[in-house]
Amino acid sequence: MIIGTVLGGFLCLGVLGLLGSSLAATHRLIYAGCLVLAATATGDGLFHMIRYGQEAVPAVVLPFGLPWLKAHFRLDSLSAFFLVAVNFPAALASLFGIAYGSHVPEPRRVTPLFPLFLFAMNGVLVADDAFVFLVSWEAMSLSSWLLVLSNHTDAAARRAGLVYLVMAVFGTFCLLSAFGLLAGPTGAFDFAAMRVAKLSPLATSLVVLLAILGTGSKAGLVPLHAWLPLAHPAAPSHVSALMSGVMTKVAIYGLIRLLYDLRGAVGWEWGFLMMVLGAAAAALGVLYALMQRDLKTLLAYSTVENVGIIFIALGLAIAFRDHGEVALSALSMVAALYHVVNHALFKSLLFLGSGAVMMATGERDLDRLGGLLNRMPVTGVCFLVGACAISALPPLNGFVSEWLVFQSLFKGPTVAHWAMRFGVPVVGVAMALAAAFAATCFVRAFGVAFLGRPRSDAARAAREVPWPMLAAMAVPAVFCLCLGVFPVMVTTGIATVVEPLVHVVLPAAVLGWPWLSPVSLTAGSYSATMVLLSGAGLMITTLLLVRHLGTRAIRRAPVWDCGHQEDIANAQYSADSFSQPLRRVFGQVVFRAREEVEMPPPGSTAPARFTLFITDPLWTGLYLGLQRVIDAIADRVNHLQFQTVRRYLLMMFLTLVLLLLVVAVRQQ
Amino acid sequence: MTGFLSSLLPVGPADPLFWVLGLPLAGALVMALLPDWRHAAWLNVLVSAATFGAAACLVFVRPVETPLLFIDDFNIYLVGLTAFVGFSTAMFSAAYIGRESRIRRLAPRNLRFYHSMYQAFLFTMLLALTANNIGVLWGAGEAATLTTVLMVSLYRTREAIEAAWKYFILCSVGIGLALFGTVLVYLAAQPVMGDGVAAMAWSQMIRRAGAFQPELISLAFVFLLVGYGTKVGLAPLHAWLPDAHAEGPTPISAVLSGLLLNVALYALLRFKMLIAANGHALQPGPLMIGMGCSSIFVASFMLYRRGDIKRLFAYSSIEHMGIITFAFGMGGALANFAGLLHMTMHSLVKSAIFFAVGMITQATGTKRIADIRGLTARAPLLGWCFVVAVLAIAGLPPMGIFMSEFLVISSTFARDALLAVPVMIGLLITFGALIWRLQGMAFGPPGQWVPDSERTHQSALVRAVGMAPLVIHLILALIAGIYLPDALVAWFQAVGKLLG
Amino acid sequence: MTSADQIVALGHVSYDMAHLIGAVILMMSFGLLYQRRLTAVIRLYSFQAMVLALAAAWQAFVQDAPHLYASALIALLFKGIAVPFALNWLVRRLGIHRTVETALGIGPTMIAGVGLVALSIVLVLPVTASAAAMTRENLALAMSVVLLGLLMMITRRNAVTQVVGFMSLENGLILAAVGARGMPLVVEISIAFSVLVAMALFGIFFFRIRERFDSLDIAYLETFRGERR
Amino acid sequence: MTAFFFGLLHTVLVLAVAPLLTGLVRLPKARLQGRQGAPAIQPYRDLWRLLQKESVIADSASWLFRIAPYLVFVSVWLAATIMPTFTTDMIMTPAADLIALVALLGTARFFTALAGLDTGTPFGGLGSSREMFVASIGEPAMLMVIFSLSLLTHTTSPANMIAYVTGGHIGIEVSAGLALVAMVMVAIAENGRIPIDNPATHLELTMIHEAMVLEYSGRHLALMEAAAMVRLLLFMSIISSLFFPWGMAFVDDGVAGVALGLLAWLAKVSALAMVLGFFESLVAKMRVFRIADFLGGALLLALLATIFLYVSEAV
Repeated sequence: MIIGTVLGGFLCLGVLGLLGSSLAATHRLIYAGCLVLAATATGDGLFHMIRYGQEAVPAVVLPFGLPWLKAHFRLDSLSAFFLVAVNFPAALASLFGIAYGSHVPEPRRVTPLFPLFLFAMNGVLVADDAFVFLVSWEAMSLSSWLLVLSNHTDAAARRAGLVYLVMAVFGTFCLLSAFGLLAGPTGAFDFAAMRVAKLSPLATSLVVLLAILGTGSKAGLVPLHAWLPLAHPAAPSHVSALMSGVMTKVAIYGLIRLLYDLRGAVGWEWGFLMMVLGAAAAALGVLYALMQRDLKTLLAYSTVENVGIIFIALGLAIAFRDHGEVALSALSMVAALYHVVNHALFKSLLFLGSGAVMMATGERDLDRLGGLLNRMPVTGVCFLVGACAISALPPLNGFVSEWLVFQSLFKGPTVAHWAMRFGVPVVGVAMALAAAFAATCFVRAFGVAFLGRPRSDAARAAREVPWPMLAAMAVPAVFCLCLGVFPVMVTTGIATVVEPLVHVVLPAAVLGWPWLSPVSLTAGSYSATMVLLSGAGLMITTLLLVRHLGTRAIRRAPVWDCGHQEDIANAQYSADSFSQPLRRVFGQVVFRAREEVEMPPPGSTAPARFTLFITDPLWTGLYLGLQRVIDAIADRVNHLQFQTVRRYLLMMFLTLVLLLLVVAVRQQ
Repeated sequence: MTGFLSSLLPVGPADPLFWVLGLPLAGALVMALLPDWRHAAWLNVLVSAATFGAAACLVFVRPVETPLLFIDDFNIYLVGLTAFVGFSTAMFSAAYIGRESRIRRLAPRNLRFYHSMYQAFLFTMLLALTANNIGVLWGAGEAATLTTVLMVSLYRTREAIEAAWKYFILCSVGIGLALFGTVLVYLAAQPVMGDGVAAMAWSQMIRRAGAFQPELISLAFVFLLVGYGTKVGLAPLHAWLPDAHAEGPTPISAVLSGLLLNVALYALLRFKMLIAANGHALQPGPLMIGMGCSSIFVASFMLYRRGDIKRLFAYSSIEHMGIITFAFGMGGALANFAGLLHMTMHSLVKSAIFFAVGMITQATGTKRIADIRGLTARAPLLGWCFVVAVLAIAGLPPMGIFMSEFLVISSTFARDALLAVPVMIGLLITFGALIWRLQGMAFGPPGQWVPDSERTHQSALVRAVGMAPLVIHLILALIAGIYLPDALVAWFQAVGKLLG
Repeated sequence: MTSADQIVALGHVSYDMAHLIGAVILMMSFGLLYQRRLTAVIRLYSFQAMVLALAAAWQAFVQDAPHLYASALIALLFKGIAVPFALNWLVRRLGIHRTVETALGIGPTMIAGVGLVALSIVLVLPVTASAAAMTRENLALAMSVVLLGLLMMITRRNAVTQVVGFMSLENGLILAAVGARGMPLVVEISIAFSVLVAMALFGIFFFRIRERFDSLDIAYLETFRGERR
Repeated sequence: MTAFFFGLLHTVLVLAVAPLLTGLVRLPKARLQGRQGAPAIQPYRDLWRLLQKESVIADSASWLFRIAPYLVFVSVWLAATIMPTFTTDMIMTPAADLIALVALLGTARFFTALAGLDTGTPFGGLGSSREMFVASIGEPAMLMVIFSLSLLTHTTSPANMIAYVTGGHIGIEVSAGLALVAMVMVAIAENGRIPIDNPATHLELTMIHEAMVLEYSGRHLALMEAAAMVRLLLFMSIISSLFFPWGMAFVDDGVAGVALGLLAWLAKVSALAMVLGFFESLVAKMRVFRIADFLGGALLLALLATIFLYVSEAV
């Protein structure tokens, strides 16, 4: 089994990194190895999807793990699909790392853990019993936690690590209990047994709730997202790319595995809940992103948004399935998985781009960048493609998946229940807002970072990054275009993955090339290929027209700017000023955003200062609130440490008497 | 010597048990007389190693059971574990004590005393584990208390003396209650088993426990729970534990957490088996679950306010004892297995942590957590071992404790979700505290450090001997998390059945 | 009167005698709770120890178990004579206050004590006499003595009285042990406990505990309780 | 075959008619302001003149600044070709539905805004910031309009919608009315008409769209202007075809029907242009931050439109 050897390889690389990380060459070697292995795994996944289709490779049992259970591994089409979605970006990140890996603050804290991180993620995908699944799951959190702590001298990174690991373990506990319920008191922890397990309705609901909590906390679903914007940016960029673009997908995989494979029938209410949570995540996530000045934090928040979109689609799938609309259910699953692939692609592309920017300028703050497009053309173009894709602009891939999600969302009211009928439009509003905000957010990100005039010397002195990094960004950019232009192939591919989950395959006729018309021929269709072709045609026409009707003369001149002509780069619109209108409208409500302008008295030469305060209500309310409670209790309990021996004896005495009373009462 | 020992011990030299018990006893006597403490330190290592060897033989030749001593599936691996941890701790203490004496914290007289007491302590532990007679079990427990009290007060500082005193008083009362429980058990057994030793031999009682008077053993169990529970350190009986751990020499903290608590719990479980075999008596489950939960919660909140690194991990021991008690309280094949596994893993990992803590405190010259920073940057090997150990104790895979916690929580949740929730909350709170402290100590810019000139210049060999136990323990815990030998699994499952 | 009747009668007599002695010991525990003066407490304790010795001897005679005479002897010599002597010496040597500081008033303490006795009686009621190696009454008495000892430890601030409380608790244990028909190891147990007691006394002397043994030093109490706050 | 021909015709026509329409809008405004006003063909002259001029490009601008106008113009034009105007029998109609149309307009806006930021001038940034702000609420509103229409007609493709509406499947619907109002509001915002924005202004601080294209000149400016004109036409055709589809030709109608549809379309859009002109001279421009309320209103109306469907269904 190829994937097995790949896993072994990752492990060996990790050990090699632990041993030989003192040599500079080792780092490059390890990243190269990761590249090869990840590429192999991608190939294996693709091959499996094409060759086997639905039927799974029989489970492999290895003699470790729980003694009476052993470790089960299995590769079915779902795992194979996620193998591709995980390992392709992983390969890119490794390629990026070959050049970037030695530029992180302390490479020795990063390189050995990188392959282990990949190992853990792949382990989750091929696990076929709860123990292996959770061990890999935890290993994933653990390795990424250490990666977040790789620049451990930064207090913010340490705080991020703490929040991250605690949240991760919270999620693990939720999954643990869910699996416990599925396995039953006898402890049948292998998935095969869980599929046939009989559960009471209450238990089923508990499993679903715990699964949503557990995987949601990993995927960054609001309100469990608080760790994500802290942790993802703290890691080195090629790791952030994996955490944001890939690890969240592993969480999605866990959810699908639990709710669609292990639990066949789930009530539509849960679908509705997921939909609403997803909508909240989508809208809030991108709003947060709009307010950020730190490029990587911005990207992390936009991950929250995209996870929200995926959750919307998954929730719809559940609701449809519960109401017997299997075709629509399949459609929304396809939409969800399509978005999984897309987000994995462009989010890793964007994070790698931010890494390139950091390497070139050492800056993450948008307001200290600017004008990079001229100095870093390739990075700029790739980043632009990524920005367009994530803003769902045709003909790129982001649009296709969002189009599919919208299509299935517009069919939501076919589920004849008032909650769905009135809920779906609201969710629609949220998602539409999210889409529009995303465009604004990335106009802001790209425009401020790459266009205009440089806002700092670092930005002024930026140089293009070495070729492996460029290649690592160019490849996904190309794929963003391909997946956007030939969507039908992708959807047919995904349909085979979805079929065993919803027991219906999208009819091929409806998906006939090149028209992507999922529901029915009349219900609305999209043909990226034709759009692109006619667009190209119109472009040529335009060029010819302009060429023949007009001159081609061009003069370079100082910027006009209505004659103002100030040259200070800081007179440009900054990131904060760009988001000011939206901040005025939404920020003050959602984030209690406060702006303070202090003007120097007339005549003084002191500069005027503008300071912006943004608070995350969920963070201050939920998390800090929890912390306060724990502190209060800890203070109370702490008194126990400072008693006299007599008091301690008293405690013993009371315990004894209490227990004796219990016995006395029981024996009467 | 052999003759002298055989006069003391109820088994013959042909029996490995004879050596398991005899070697430490003889070692205690010899080291009390040995003039130079350096020789004592190494002799300590040798004797412990030999004891471990003898204990290992038990796996192959299982001695015939006598009314006083016996070996069964339950105590065989605990004997092995105790002998092993005793051995590795002896290695660690050889290096540790060396440094301590160089910086004049310990006088040679104390050191001689220390080594002798160390062996005596091991002897009492092993005796308690192999005891068939519940009276002997009790006596060994008391003797263990006395020896450890003496070692806790070794530094003669006011803190040490107060800690020792607190320990002595609380545990003496606990022992008294335990004795009363033991007498009650005898009272219940005597009419069935007839007079004399037979009515105190566990292995014979368990066969006919069904006929015992249920009320009596229920009553007995309460006294035993409070009595031995005090030594286990279950909240609210835990008060002695943190101070005794914190103020004694670090090797003693290691064996306290790693061995003594286990032995006390072992004693409690023996009686739980009796009750389980009886069937009509009150269910010990709820009582143990209650005390387990209270321990978990008290410990988890205490962790947030600890400024002293040794107390921090002492409280984490309380928490883990709580988890184990909870698991046995739940009962059932999975939970019992988990409890037994957790006992083993905890004693391995927690002693490893105390090894690390000992080296850290000696290297930084402080016990205050706030002053310990950036270990991974300053001393990579030690620092990362510490990180791994703490992660293991916090219950993260691939270490063994994850497996046991996995089994406890999942099985509990499947049977009674409401019981699992508080445990999970407690574990989460504990986890937060541990990771918070760990990050502060292991990461960030390096903190204060005793310059090597002031630190003792030990030979590489001694340093290695001091470091080896830590690494070995962690490797064992790692392996156990991934693969458990079949023999161990068989023992666990057999014991689990008896525990009901 | 047939021999069987004699045995039965003897049995009755023996039980009644044992109960009588046990009751006396219990009374003395109450006395200990009631006493306000240190010397009197010590004297009462020595009486209790002597009565315990008597109980042990009686059991030795009834069960004709000679080894119990040994524990009777230990109780008499060590606890009845040596320990009180040592305590008095300590009191003089360390200049300990002669009056007993109580954490809980005498009255409430007595009430609590009665409650404990009631509790132990309730607890042993369901025990059917035939199923135990000891009569319910004896068991109840012993348990009450144990609990009263513990009560004394937690309601007295004075170090010596607390030690006395511990020792009377232990008297209850020995009472139970000797009362148990044919229980082995009783002697060893009493020896073990004597060691504990000796260590306690030694500790008081060694650590110079004048007032209360929940701290070694009043002034120190504030600054140190396990960990700096 | 006819589909291809009509599609081509439509594509050309859109480009040809758009400037005229902009001219038509200006007529009533001039009249109401008491001016003679420029003839309706003036926009053609403007475009021609701009094409002849050389293009001055700020030296701080990147290459994106130069290709943006082409991308913008093409995507708007492409969007326009999707929307059936005089007949639904056009090759491009199945290629994309209304969602794609919105996205194409979004693309145009995306690059316009980037171009505004590229020169690094305060006004450019101001323009793109406000443009994206307007769009962030306008685009969702339009999507919701489409949502409600698709719920009404079970499709998102304009051609099928029109067929459904003219097929007489629905009578006078409350939700359709609400959707229309919302659509009109969105159209005003998207085209930067009064009261959202004033296409004729050159007072910098009040500009939105003009501020973005401030640095453009020559043919690039011409393309940007043309894009704006086509967009205006597009929105007018959307309103006319979706809400007043009468007179439109369908697949099987002959050339006569198409001719009729053509006339109907021209009549409808010029009428709309007149109305817009009158309307613009009646109202005053609103403050930037009031725009949120305006478009939020549109969004709510669109939402109401969907809700009302179930209400009218329930009774």
